[in-house]
Amino acid sequence: MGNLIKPYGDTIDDGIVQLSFTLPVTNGAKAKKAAEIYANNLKIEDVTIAHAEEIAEGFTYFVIFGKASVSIDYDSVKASEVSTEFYDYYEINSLIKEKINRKVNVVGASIGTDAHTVGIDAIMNMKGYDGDYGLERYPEINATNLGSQVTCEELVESALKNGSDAILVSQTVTQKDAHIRNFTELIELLEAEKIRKQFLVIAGGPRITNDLAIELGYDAGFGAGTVPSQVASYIVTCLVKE
Amino acid sequence: MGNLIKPYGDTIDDGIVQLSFTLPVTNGAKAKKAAEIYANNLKIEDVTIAHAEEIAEGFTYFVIFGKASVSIDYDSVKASEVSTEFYDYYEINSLIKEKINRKVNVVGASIGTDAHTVGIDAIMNMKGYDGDYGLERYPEINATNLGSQVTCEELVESALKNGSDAILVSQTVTQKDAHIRNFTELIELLEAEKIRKQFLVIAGGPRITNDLAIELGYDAGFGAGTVPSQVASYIVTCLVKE
Amino acid sequence: MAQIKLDQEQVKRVKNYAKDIADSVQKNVIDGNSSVSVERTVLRLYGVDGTDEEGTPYPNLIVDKLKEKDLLSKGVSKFFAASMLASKRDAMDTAELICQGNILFGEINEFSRADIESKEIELSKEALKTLDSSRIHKSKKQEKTPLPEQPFKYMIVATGNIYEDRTQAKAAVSSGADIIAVIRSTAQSLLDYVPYGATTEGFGGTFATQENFKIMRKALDEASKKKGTYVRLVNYASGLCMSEIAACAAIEDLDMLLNDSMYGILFRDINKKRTFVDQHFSRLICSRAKILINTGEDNYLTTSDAIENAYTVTSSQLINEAMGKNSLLTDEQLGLGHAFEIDPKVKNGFLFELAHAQLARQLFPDAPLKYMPPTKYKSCDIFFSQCMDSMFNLASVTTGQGIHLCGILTEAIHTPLMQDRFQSLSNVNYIFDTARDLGDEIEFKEDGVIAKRAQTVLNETEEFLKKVNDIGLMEAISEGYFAGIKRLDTGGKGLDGVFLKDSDYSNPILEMLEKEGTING
Amino acid sequence: MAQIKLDQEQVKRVKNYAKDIADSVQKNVIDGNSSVSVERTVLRLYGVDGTDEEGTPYPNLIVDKLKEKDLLSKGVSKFFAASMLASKRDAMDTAELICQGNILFGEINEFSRADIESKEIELSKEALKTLDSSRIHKSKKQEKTPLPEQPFKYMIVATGNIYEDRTQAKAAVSSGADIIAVIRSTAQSLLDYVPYGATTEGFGGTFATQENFKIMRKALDEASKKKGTYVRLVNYASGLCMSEIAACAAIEDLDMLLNDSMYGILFRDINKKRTFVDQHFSRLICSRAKILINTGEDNYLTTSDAIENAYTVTSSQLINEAMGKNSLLTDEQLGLGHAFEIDPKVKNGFLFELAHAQLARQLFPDAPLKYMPPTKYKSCDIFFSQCMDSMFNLASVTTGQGIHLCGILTEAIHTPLMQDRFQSLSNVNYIFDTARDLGDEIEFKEDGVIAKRAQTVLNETEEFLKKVNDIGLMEAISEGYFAGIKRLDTGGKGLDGVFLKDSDYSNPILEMLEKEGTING
Ligand code: B12
Ligand code: B12
Ligand SMILES: Cc1ncc(COP(=O)(O)O)c(C=O)c1O
Ligand SMILES: Cc1ncc(COP(=O)(O)O)c(C=O)c1O
Repeated sequence: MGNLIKPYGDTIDDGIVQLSFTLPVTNGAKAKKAAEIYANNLKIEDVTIAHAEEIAEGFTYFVIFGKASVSIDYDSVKASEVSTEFYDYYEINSLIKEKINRKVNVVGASIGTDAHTVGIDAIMNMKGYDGDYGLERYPEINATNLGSQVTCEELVESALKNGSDAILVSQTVTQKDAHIRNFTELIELLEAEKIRKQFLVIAGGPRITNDLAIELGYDAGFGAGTVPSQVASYIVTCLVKE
Repeated sequence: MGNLIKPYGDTIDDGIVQLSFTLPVTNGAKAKKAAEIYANNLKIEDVTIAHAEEIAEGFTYFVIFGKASVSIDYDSVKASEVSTEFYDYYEINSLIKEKINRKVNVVGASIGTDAHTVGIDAIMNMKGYDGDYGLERYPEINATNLGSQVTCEELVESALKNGSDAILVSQTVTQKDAHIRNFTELIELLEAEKIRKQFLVIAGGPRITNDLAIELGYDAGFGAGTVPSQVASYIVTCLVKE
Repeated sequence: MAQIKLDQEQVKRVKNYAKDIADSVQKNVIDGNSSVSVERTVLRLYGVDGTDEEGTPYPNLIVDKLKEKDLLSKGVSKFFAASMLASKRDAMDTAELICQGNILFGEINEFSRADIESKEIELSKEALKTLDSSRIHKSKKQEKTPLPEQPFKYMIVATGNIYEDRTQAKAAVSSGADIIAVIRSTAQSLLDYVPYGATTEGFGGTFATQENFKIMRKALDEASKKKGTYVRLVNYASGLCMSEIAACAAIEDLDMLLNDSMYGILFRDINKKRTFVDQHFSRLICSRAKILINTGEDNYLTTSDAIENAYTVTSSQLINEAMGKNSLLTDEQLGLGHAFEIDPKVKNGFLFELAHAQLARQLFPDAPLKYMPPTKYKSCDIFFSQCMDSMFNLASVTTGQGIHLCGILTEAIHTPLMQDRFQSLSNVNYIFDTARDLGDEIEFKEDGVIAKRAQTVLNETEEFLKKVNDIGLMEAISEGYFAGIKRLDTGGKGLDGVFLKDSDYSNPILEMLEKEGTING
Repeated sequence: MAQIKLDQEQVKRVKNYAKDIADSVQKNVIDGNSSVSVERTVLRLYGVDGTDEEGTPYPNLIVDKLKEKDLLSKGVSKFFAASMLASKRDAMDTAELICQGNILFGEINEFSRADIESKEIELSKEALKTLDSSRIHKSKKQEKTPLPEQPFKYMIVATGNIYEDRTQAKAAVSSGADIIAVIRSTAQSLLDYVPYGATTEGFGGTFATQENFKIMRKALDEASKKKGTYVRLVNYASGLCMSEIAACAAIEDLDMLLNDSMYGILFRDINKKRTFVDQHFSRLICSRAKILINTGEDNYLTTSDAIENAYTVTSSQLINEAMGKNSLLTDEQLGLGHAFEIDPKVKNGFLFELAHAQLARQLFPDAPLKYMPPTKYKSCDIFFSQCMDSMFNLASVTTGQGIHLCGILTEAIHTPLMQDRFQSLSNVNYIFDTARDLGDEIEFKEDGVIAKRAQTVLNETEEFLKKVNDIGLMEAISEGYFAGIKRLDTGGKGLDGVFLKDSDYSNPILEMLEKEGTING
């Protein structure tokens, strides 16, 4: 029956979870009862309505603790992670020199109306991120950072012009699924032009997971805390494999 | 179909809830996926694993936002509240004088091993709570506060001796349902001695609701933030009715 | 209040550098140029509003017509005045007639120069009256419901839907907010027109439209009454429509506008000239209508390190002040910006934050400084975020800041939910209260870490401004002095909307505003 | 560190009052009496442990036997020594033999007085060696893994199950905790015996047993190695078994014990005499084994107002100090308590908190003050609780406290979950780091609110202690001077366990401890 797990408060399998939400009701005994029933409907038992406060006319905010009644089988959880060895700056440069024997071309941008550049800059700029050099610093990589608010057309054009091996796309604004729309637009454009296979296409951003990226037709996805050498490792490993 | 409600984030019926829990697993993509699936199992969709951190070897803590997919019919929620008019200090004293025509006797205690007295003191001591005088201050009420760590036997004995109209019981420690056990013990004792009907028996404490008290066989229950005049109002209203 | 000892001579020196920098831009860039947006603003203040069937605003249509005819360099004022003489109707009707092609627009020889001029003067006087009445109206409201104690608690709403925003705003006020800012939809800065009407969809924010302003101001008037103190309304006059938005804001009695001298140039790639020209006019309007501006120094710290680049914040504040004064803003209208953005992992980071906040406080003693909360290092662990905001709140009340942007615990995750705002304000209310007079009760050690840090920033600022002044601001921006971003004179959006003023260019509103100077009361 | 100006003469006066109060209790109550618990402690230190089949500890059985025979007033030492001479076996075996009735217990005439005395001395020297080796052992461990920087981060675990506690404790250490306290099961104070063995069930906490101590100390030794600094272990020596628990704690190398001169009397209704007698012996043990004590002044503020009754905290600290010194504790062992318990709604409450914390800091400059977090006014809104704890953390690091009890955001709801502890420590770590040297960088304004508040508390303390000294501590407690609670001399639990020492009473451990004085190294 695999490996059943539940949340842990202070005893294995106690199932304790903390929950907070606002209901569009006036505070009072009925509101608290509603919050309790609501939590029950979310499969949470032994509910404590720790706090209830009317934070606006007709809106009551709750802090709740309770015991979730469900378990999941951890063995059955499948999550993809960018699966590659991770190399450091020096190893990556040597690998390129030895196994690829030419410079690797990479182009990156934050697309759509997204004006956040700090993420893509962290990966591409010289300075890098968290003590890990950015791609521009790698002598064996030609890195072109187009910045933000770049249209998909501009990005593809630049990728073709530079003979890019990899296209790096960053998205930070996720409200109303803006990132999904933008990511999809790029893949559709590449497919329409029948050049999707020509590039490694890599997605990144604080709310991006590898799973999501693959679902959207990307080769890989990187989330919060990514350092440049992880991305370079992935690119180089893929190119060496080819 | 009644009045369907859902949690409110920033748009009616968006269903947004915040959740935090710890899973007994090592952090990583699989752990995050597990947290996501777990939230799904709690009927929460569009899950954002905002934060995942390994807070002890083999334990990962998550902060999660997502959209709860269920609604409840607010019209169908039934919650009992202590149902009585609320009077103030002066009104209560006059009511007793006019309608009951004798002093009202009340005994109170924190029972079992519970050593928390601040709650029962807030209701009974002269000083009262939150600017509302305590029962000892009422000229028409004889209030006896037995303090804490009082056994059920002592409490009942004192109630009989004082000819109490009402017994006030406080419970603060709720771990391992200690309060349920203690509350139940008292009611069973009263019933065994066939004197349950002789008193108004009132429960109180930070985690007590009227619903819970009634379920346990009490006449009423008062929770966090109760002020003495509410309790006095309830007692007097009941006595006048009799 | 605890004070750091600053060399007043040095303070004078940095202020003088800033003044020289601002004066040179005023003389070389601003005074000789106008822009499509300035001209559209004139039309708006003359009373033109509304859009055609396709949703293009009349002010845009009219200015474009003139541009097509190559007459824009003379200013739209005289042509529109002539059209009004021709139509004998009010501004709105006249605008419609022009756009429907029912009036010959651009031909003015029909009327005498004097008649046109006197119509222009009449229209301009009306326009100034509008601005005056905004000022007076607000001041009256503040007699009934006075302003609360500083730091003012500034809270954002950003649902995209003005009606949901209204619900959120009221909720925020009931939790203690003193100021409501409606965050704009993503990249509205880049739109070369002001959207029209009440809007219910936006991305990351709600469009700034005159109607949205009106809806929100009305809601806040009600909220003010309930609260007993006056709740101010903020929006953004940044981007390609700075002065137009300032006009709309004045008409709808807004209280504050985000309006920074270099934000658009650096962070939105809007052309330099366009920005400086638009901005001067926008600020003249603000001055007259008593709208406070909030500047955007915080933006420097979202892309670069808050300790290393603290001097860029101070330098920008000084430039904003100097330019603001050239546009007749008073000290009380200068919500100069800064931010609590030091990495929470830095040892004694809080002491540095205090030093920065205190330096700003002392350099601009009469300005209602706008203090931004931690954002860049905000944690996705919302429980930890609360702690960072507590320290921010403490720094703010201790150093006596003016406009306090309430930090939000979910900053790193999403635009705020109703409960996020509540939690934020609980935090602020508690800290402001429990530590209300801390700043009066402590002193900063002489030559201590705090004082030394402030001095270092001031030294770096002096050095930097000297260099900027040497080559001029336009050139300094071209060379990437600010935020490490290079913006060329001929680059960026909106340059095609800038034009040299012809010798018979007229814009009597601008002239009157400049001539009449600062007006109070 | 910022300092408040205090009148050193006044400080001397309050210290003198406290000394007089303590001396009088020492002379009139402590010196002439012993208790069942003190005698059981002697047995434990002689090597007696374990229980009979019903779970009654051998020390209890043996002391009860003597009591039955009305011989307890002579002290258990000589009788047990005689039994050992009789059994020719070690202490444990002898104890078993006594309890099984296989040795005649209470008869000592079989042996010469000299033989018995020399056996007593031998046993006592062994006992002192045990205490010495605990001290030395800890000091060696602290050479390899030194103590971290102050304030030490003190974190509680309280699952009821020692094995879950171990998991929680390790988790806490990995998040930065420096000290682990295992909270005791509800009302263990009232048990007149020390439970035995590893326990897996408790209410609101885990039983204090010697085996539990051992299990946890071992886990923390491993955790210390991983962390690189020494993690201390705390338990409670309060209630009816103060000195026994101190003995168990010493044997298992515990580092700290909660041990307050009046907590049990006031808050647990334990008899006064019993408490003072037990406590003196427990503290002598702590002194020798280098166990720090933590006193319980925080308790005064859970039942009464933190501003109004601030002087009760200071007074209790002074009495704890004076009594502690009478029991040979050094300044470094005095974890005198106080607490951050002012209503968060009080304007400038934080300034008052600073004043109280600073006063304690200055009155006891060498004591590792134990600072308790907000509990009474902790909100059920856990997000708000974080803010209160942030301010508490700040007050602590700013005033240089010693032992910092980490506040828990769910304080008002339940005993902490693993994630609650993590959130608490994230908060502490951040504030301690970001504001590490704030106390060195500011000064408190002379005659400001903070200084005045400290002075007021000191004045009230002086007045109060003078009154207490006038009537004596025993009488003052009877009259409800402390916490408004009246405890009569003859009331409370455990009085039947106190007895007057007979003229030939012997307790060589106590005598040696007193005679040899404070021993360091
Ligand atoms: C800085 C910032 C800004 C700056 C941006 C400056 C700049 N040049 O980038 C300014 C002030 C301009 C700004 C503006 C806005 N912002 Co903003 N901003 C932020 C902030 C504070 C920090 C973001 C950041 O720099 N993170 C640091 C970097 C290093 O992290 P990162 O992006 O995650 O990158 C890492 C990984 O994700 C990964 N990665 C990222 N990209 C890529 C790409 C590839 C290929 C790979 C491999 C890896 C990778 O590697 C990086 C290093 O580890 C966040 C809040 C927060 N604390 O997160 C809000 C935030 C992102 N902004 C937000 C919003 C809404 C806006 C606005 C739309 C607000 C408005 N209405 O005006 C505007 C408009 C922006 C627009 N048009 O896009 C929201 C987004 C909400 C959402 N989930 O949709 C946030 C979360 C704030 C909030 N709570 O409201 N913002
Ligand atoms: C003060 C306090 C103490 C003091 C108590 C002093 C005293 N004389 O009461 C001391 C320090 C002694 C103490 C000890 C312990 N405490 Co304690 N304590 C608290 C604390 C900080 C405040 C409680 C309080 O005074 N609230 C203020 C009063 C006014 O509120 P109230 O009780 O809710 O009362 C109101 C209503 O509920 C109602 N009400 C209450 N009773 C009644 C009765 C009637 C009839 C009516 C009508 C109304 C009514 O009216 C009151 C006024 O509105 C809470 C944490 C917190 N912030 O809540 C922990 C807390 C209650 N304690 C707790 C624990 C575990 C303990 C200990 C067991 C810890 C230990 N292992 O040593 C011990 C042992 C106590 C024991 N044997 O019972 C836990 C309980 C966890 C749980 N849910 O089970 C808490 C929540 C702390 C925590 N997070 O761990 N505690
Ligand atoms: C001064 C200033 N103007 C404008 C904005 C945002 O407006 P937009 O997104 O339309 O550029 C900001 C954002 O932080 C700002 O600081
Ligand atoms: C000094 C002291 N001893 C003991 C305790 C608790 O122990 P018990 O519950 O066993 O009385 C406390 C609790 O706060 C305390 O402060």
